[in-house]
Amino acid sequence: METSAASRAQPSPRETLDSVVIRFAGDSGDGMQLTGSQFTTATADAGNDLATFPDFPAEIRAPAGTTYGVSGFQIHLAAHDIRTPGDAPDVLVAMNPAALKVNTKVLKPGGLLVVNTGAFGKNNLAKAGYDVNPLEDGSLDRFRVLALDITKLTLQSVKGIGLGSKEANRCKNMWTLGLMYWLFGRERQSTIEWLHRKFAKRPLLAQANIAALNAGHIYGENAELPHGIGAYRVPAAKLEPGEYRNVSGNQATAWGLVTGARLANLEIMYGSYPITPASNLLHDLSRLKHYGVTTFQAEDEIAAVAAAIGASFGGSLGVTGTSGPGVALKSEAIGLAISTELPLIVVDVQRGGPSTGLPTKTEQSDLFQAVLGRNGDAPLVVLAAATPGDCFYMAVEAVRVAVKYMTPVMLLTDGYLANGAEPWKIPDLESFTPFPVSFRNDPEGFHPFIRDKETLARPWATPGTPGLEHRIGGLEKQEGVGHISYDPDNHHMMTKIRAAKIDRVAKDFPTASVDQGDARGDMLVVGWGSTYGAISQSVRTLREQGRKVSHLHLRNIWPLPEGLGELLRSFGSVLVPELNNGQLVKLLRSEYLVDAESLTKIAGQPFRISELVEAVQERLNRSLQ
Amino acid sequence: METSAASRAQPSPRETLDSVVIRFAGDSGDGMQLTGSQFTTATADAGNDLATFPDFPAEIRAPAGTTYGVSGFQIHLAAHDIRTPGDAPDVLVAMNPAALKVNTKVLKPGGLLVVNTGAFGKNNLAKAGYDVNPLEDGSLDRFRVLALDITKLTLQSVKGIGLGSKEANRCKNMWTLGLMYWLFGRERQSTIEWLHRKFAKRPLLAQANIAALNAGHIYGENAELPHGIGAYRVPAAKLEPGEYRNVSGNQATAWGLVTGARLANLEIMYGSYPITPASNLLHDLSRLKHYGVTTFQAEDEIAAVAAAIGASFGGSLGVTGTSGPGVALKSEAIGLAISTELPLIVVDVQRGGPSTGLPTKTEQSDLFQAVLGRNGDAPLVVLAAATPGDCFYMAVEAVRVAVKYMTPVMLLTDGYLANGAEPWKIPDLESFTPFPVSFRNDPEGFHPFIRDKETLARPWATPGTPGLEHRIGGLEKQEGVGHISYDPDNHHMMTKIRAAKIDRVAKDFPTASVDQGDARGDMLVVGWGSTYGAISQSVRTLREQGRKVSHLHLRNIWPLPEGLGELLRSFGSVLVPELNNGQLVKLLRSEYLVDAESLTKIAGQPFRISELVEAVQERLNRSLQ
Amino acid sequence: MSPNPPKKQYARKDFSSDQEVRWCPGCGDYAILAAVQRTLPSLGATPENTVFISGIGCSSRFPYYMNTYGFHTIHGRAPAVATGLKLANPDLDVWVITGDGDGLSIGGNHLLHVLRRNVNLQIMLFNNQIYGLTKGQYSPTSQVGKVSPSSPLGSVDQPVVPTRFALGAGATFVARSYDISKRLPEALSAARTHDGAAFIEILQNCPVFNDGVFDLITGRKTGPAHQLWLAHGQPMRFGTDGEKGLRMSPDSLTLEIVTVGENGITEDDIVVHDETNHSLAWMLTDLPGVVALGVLYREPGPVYDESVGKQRALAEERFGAPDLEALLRQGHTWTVT
Amino acid sequence: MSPNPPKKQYARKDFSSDQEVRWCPGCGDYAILAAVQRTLPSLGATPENTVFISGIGCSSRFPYYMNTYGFHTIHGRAPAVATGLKLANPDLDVWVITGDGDGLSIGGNHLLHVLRRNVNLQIMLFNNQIYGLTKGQYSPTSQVGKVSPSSPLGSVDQPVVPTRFALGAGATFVARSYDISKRLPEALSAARTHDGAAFIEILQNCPVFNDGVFDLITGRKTGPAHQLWLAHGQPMRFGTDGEKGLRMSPDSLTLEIVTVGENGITEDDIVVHDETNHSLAWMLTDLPGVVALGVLYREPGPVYDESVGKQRALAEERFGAPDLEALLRQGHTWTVT
Ligand SMILES: Cc1ncc(C[n+]2csc(CCOP(=O)(O)OP(=O)(O)O)c2C)c(N)n1
Ligand SMILES: Cc1ncc(C[n+]2csc(CCOP(=O)(O)OP(=O)(O)O)c2C)c(N)n1
Ligand code: SF4
Ligand code: SF4
Ligand SMILES: [Mg+2]
Ligand SMILES: [Mg+2]
Repeated sequence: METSAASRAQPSPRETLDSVVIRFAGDSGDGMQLTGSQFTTATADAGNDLATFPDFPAEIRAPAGTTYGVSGFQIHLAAHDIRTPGDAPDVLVAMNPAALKVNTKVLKPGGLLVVNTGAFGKNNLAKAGYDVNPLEDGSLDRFRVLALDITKLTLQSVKGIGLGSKEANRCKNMWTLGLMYWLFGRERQSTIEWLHRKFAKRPLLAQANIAALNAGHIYGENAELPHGIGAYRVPAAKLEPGEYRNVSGNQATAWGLVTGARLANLEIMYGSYPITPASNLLHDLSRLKHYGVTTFQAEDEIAAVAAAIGASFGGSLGVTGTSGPGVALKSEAIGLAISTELPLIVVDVQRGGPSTGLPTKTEQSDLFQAVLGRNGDAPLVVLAAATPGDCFYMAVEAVRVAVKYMTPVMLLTDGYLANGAEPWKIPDLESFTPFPVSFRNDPEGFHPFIRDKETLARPWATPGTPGLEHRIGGLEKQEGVGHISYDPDNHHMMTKIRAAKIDRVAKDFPTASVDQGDARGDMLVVGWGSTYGAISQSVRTLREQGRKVSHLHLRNIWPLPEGLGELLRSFGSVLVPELNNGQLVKLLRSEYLVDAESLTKIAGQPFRISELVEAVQERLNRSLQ
Repeated sequence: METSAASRAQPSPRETLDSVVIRFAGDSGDGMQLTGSQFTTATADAGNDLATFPDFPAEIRAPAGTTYGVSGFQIHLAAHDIRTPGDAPDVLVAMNPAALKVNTKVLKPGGLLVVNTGAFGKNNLAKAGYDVNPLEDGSLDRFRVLALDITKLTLQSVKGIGLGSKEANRCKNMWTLGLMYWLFGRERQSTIEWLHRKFAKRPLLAQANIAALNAGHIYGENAELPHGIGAYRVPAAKLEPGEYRNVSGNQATAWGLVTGARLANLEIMYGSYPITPASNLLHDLSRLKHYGVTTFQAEDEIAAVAAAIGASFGGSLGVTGTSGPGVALKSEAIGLAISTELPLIVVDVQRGGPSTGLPTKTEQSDLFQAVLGRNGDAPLVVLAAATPGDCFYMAVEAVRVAVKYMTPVMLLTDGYLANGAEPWKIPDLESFTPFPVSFRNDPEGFHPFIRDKETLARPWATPGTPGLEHRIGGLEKQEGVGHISYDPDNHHMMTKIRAAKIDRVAKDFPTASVDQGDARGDMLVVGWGSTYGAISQSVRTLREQGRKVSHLHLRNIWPLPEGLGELLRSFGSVLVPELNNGQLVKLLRSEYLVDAESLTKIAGQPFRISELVEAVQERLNRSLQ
Repeated sequence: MSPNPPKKQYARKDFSSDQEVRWCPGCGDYAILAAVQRTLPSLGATPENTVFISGIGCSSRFPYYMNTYGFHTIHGRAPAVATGLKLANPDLDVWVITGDGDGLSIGGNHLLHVLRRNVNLQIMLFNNQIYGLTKGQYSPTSQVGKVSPSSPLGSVDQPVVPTRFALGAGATFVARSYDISKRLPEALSAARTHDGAAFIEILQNCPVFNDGVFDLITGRKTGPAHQLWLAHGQPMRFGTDGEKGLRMSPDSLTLEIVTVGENGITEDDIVVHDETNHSLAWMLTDLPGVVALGVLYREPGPVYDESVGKQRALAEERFGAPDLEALLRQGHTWTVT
Repeated sequence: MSPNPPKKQYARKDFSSDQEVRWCPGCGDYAILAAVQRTLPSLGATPENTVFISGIGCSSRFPYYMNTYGFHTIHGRAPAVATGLKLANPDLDVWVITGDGDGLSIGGNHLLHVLRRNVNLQIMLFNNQIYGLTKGQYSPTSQVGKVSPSSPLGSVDQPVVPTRFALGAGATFVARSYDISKRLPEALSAARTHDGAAFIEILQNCPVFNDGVFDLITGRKTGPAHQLWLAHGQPMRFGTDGEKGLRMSPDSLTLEIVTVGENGITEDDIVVHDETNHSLAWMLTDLPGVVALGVLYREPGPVYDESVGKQRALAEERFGAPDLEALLRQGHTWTVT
């Protein structure tokens, strides 16, 4: 924990911390995700800046007590603004041996370890692969251990309410939450209200969970905590004033699509086939039917995108969401949308590949597929969101570009953004300028491929409009009239026009500029997508160390923003950290002939700030020698 | 026609030509493809070097007499070695107005035009879009026109044999062929034998066609040909001695696969779904069952590649062939083969894109898709054939690499190679070193992902082998044992290993070297695939003009051959002509940071030599200023 | 108001586009095209509200020749594209044109699901038992033994029976006709008036790659003896003089061909067609010696696009008017000052 | 000779892999796995010649738990992968494991074609009427109205009936059973002994996302009244005391539930099961009030992989031994000296 100089003087009553990283870990059945999100809410109410990262097991319900059944939730809260869920936790709550086993390697030396001894029976120890009880063999000496029989304490706290032992046992997480609330001085109120809502139909459960919550809190107040373990306070951060909420990337994407469609004055037809980690998009949108959203759970990804294309032909905004393997299946149909020049949005919530890969882990390895993965010369627009909240803005932008240029747009997010939540300043919807679509309805001189001079977009003429009857398809079309054309020169021209139309979108994007630091220096760190937080935090650290390092984060992957080449050349070196084996870096090298270096991490996990800081330092030092 | 200095002196009896380009054009029903291939055979027998290019209508059977129903066949024959079917024809045979309409723009001024006036009735003229008969309005004055009523002459020639008028009429093409044989001094014998074989069951037809053939020939001998039109001779070319045949790219690919499988001591399971221009591969292989080939016409491309993967799992060589749209559909499954590290060959006979595009036209626009078009970091080997005959060698190479490294290999050809035929020196099969596969059968210490130190290939252990029972799949695997692994570091390592295995293949390829010219100079022209002939011919021309230009042709697209970077840097400039909007050029730029320039032609047609020569001259002159 | 108000009465030419028809001479597709162009006006269709959506194949060139809205999509995906279009605009009159390869080979899955969902479309499957556009390979409906470029020794694949597949998929309307049949328009109008997915198999001759496979059925001479025209509520009679009929043998549950008047068989022995009888339709899909034509099965069920619409309406009335501001604030929010 | 010669007699453990089974506690998949591991030895199967090929889904994790060869492929494609494997090595005993989503949603087309081709495989479709692995969205077999994360107001899709789909596809063997049934092994061995594609629908409970959908059928108390166990040549009797049976009403061609002994109904009125009767099987796919279990249809037909093999043999005898030199010289060649 970063202890602020100020507070170091006198430890009690509450030691002040600038920031702390806490991880709740337990069995899938222990309700760690709920515990985490409740702690998040209370922390938000306390005015801290925060970032969270849930970490589910790959199996739906892995057998209890196993290491691969461990479910974790990490929260980073601070008195200043932060960008990531943090690297190594300062505090670890381990509800069973498996949770301890999986997480001890990451807990900081000297970190606080809260364990439920009640779950450390032979059986669980064995399942976790412990021969001897780690609480007894001194292997945890490097931590400050708070070992409590939370199970027993919980059962006592709910005794008399008349729950079955199974249900009583389930209150463990609330007891623990109560204790953590006391340790970090959070308010219980919001959780108590939430419990009343959640168990409105089962008041006994509400009562019991609240009793456990309070019991845990009281335990903290009264119990003699071992030396070195006290209560803490993390002062409120100075955040931009405004109304805030927590938002996950998928939620933000769904809301951004709906907002974009509203600005375009269109309805949405979302065609999708469930796939981790994109399924929530389908779930969220299926609850927004009254916002002009139709969701279609298709038989497969091909049908999903095909239906979206059919809907766009019909005058709705066709959207399809999936993950890498689904995009692969859609690629032929995406080519049809490119050839027929219909608006279409493809959301790719990236996950670990190749093939089925690591479905529940995050990765950025679909960039090549997004930009180049189709038969023929088939250019489209590719955008990438940088944070969970940014998914909202990028989704709106995707809609704007798709309808203005009559083109498919691929929006890249990933599992980390999709599931990770961050406090998000609710945007002022008034501040968005609407971009209502005007469908063609005048038959006078109409041809389906006569283009707008400025955007090169063709007219959007939808079935049902008298006098505009026309046919489109995937065969090459004669520029203008749009009839099938086998003419060699026409094909050459059309290919160039399709490319030119996409290039032109760059003029519609903000020109390239650094997100942090100066426009020239020793090193430019170029990132895209979910690495934003880690890169910006580490560049900040590096600059505090006096390094001439800047951070540029690309939201427009294709076409690349104007002025990017000059910027890259204004730095001694360019480093491109990616959660893949080096993809954006190849585009930058080929476009600008700059010797950009790749930094890869393909571990299904975000970069740690320390990793990035060290990587940059090491390179800068090298270049100094 | 290039008239050799020697022969210019006295025109008759036969004027000697170094080379001539002839195009036969007529209605789909006129049998122009047969006529062309017969002329090709006779020309091969005459010892000329030659190259041919058929040019079918997009429709199966377009209505007779229409311009889009015109079928053409171009042959380039010479007394020296040549590489392309030639640019503009010197001689055009037009069997009807539509054929004339479509081809007059390409015929060289002063060229010889043979027209069948019998087909120039009102009706046909109208269908071809002629208001006035071009034979009468002087619009053809720039050509040497030989206008004959071939229809009438043919009917006379077969009178008495007792054919129906329809069948008699069908002999037109043989009459014309006879005349062309006389004009260019070819022997009729091989065609006569062929007619006997073809119509073995219908002797009357054989007799009639032969009569027509002879009549055409006799007509040439006796008739008073208009001034300026005489007989020619094209002396034999000095070709490498050996046994030759004509071969098309698809044929050569099929034979190469069979030969490769034989060298690997494997059977082939070819799974495919028909698609132009790849269907012939399926057709050819389905006739080779007795060569250990099983063909499976699947329900779609996904099933085709999936079946091929299943067959490879079972110990056969799984092969699948298709064109661009099919590759798009296969991309998810190709990822599975990459992840499970099974041998697989994917043949992509490229055609015009995007989407359905121009199915019957050639293009090179699937290179990006081949190298980068999959979800996740999914590297494989990509090879490209340079000529129809080269398809044989590249197919053998594809088999060798796939089984040695346990990896999918993508073999790129295109519609031009697939259908174009060239004289091909039949290879000496003894000269190929066999590479028999040794399947794993020793259970001792077996694990499915323990790798060969040198190649990084995993063992090939097939169902049916006692003691080697194991499971594979698309989820990430633990290096060595191959169990499902969600371990972050393992995934990072496996991703790096998959990439390293493919990179390593480069050591197994010949290092980069120029195909023509010096290893340094003013400009290196880098090509790949079917542009070989055009580039090499034009570079030869340029070098004859004293230009310091060299030609390098890539057969190994991924990984790129070693030493390529140095070579590129040894030239003042690098030009990359491609039949796409610039794809290989981007790979070269990003890999080697050389400012390679792109020259694109996306017209569904091969480069003309003159185009390339001018493009290079223009650039070199520019750089001189 | 729109510049050219929809005409009261349309004629065939109003449905014919200016594009030159490019099928092979003698192709059965010409007759089907003519039938559709002739029939649509009589059904009160309008060019602007009619859409033809096809995949890839000779048959799938169809939309180019109709002066309506049209979409020549990609191979096998037309049913999915059409589903999306109907969800975007249920008022359109949407026809799917597909072939035995497009609809039953690469597109089989989409056909299955569009039929089970019962999307309100007309689906015309041109069955020529061959891949025409790719020059004659055998198709999933080709008979065993079919010699083709990809089956030089004859196909060994068991063919799929399109109408049987459709019933198995849960189709609510299944009909069969053939390219040059005078009665094709009947089938078209029956399909159009059906609420839900109407599947019509149309036997179509491909003179170039599969000439005459249906001659026995469609031939002027042989036809009457091989065509059983179904009429709801009518006994199943056929034959040159209508002398033949189908009798049910209840134990073997099969329909056998009998001759009325011969060995004691009377009109009463002949099965009466009931379009709503699922099991009867199943037996009619593949009869020995005779082909059932007309409507095999028709039993309206819930229509997908309607149900989706109803559910949206329900959501609107249950959750009220859309309010983006509220949406972004649902759940827990807090204010930083 | 191979280091460990195949054992004479195998036991259940020989078919169990060392991998920890990772389905949710209480998942019906456990029972199916146990049944397969118990049954295979008794059928004379050997681990080395047995292959399990699956797609993606909870059910598709199955191969990892079998100590045989196994391939966990990609979503929906297992039937195609299995077809290729059988073509490469027809001697293998290949089982396809799929789910209602894997086999009938994304994989419907491959299932159609593997069934119509009649490839010699056993296909076990685990039908839990839900997408388990992706956390509970409704599937193509979910009942209308199913509330799920992707259908908050209830699904409006008409479900497909797997056995009906299979018959429509031309399947030669169609059976139905359920996860915890004692008689599941019967179905497995019947499937294995069938030459050709044997399709088994296995009703499977997903306690986490679709708990109890089959309780009425599989429940100890309610079961007997809702399970009709079919036996070839036996009357279709069921019920707690076998008092009920199915009677055919010939005109409506439907099977109605009757009680033997009540109002004059005798054993003779009860339909006798005939596995080879296609129309009867069709009626049995979806009965009101009772579920037909066991073998609905079994009628061997030409087997795809065998026919392919025969044709290759034919080619070999007709065209003789392979001769690459000759192949490269077929047609016209010439010599340059
Ligand atoms: C993805 C893809 N695969 C294959 C093809 C090639 N292809 C075009 S049409 C066709 C089959 C056509 O048969 P059918 O649907 O029966 O139509 P028909 O031509 O007989 O009318 C095939 C295989 C394609 N265009 N796209
Ligand atoms: C191409 C692709 N699309 C989607 C998915 C996500 N996915 C995995 S399993 C599954 C459905 C599983 O349902 P089912 O086949 O019924 O199996 P169950 O889990 O119910 O046993 C889906 C949609 C995927 N893995 N790959
Ligand atoms: S190939 Fe056959 S189906 Fe296609 S257009 Fe020609 S005749 Fe018709
Ligand atoms: S989610 Fe359902 S089907 Fe999947 S393992 Fe769990 S209980 Fe079984
Ligand atoms: Mg067809
Ligand atoms: Mg399921």
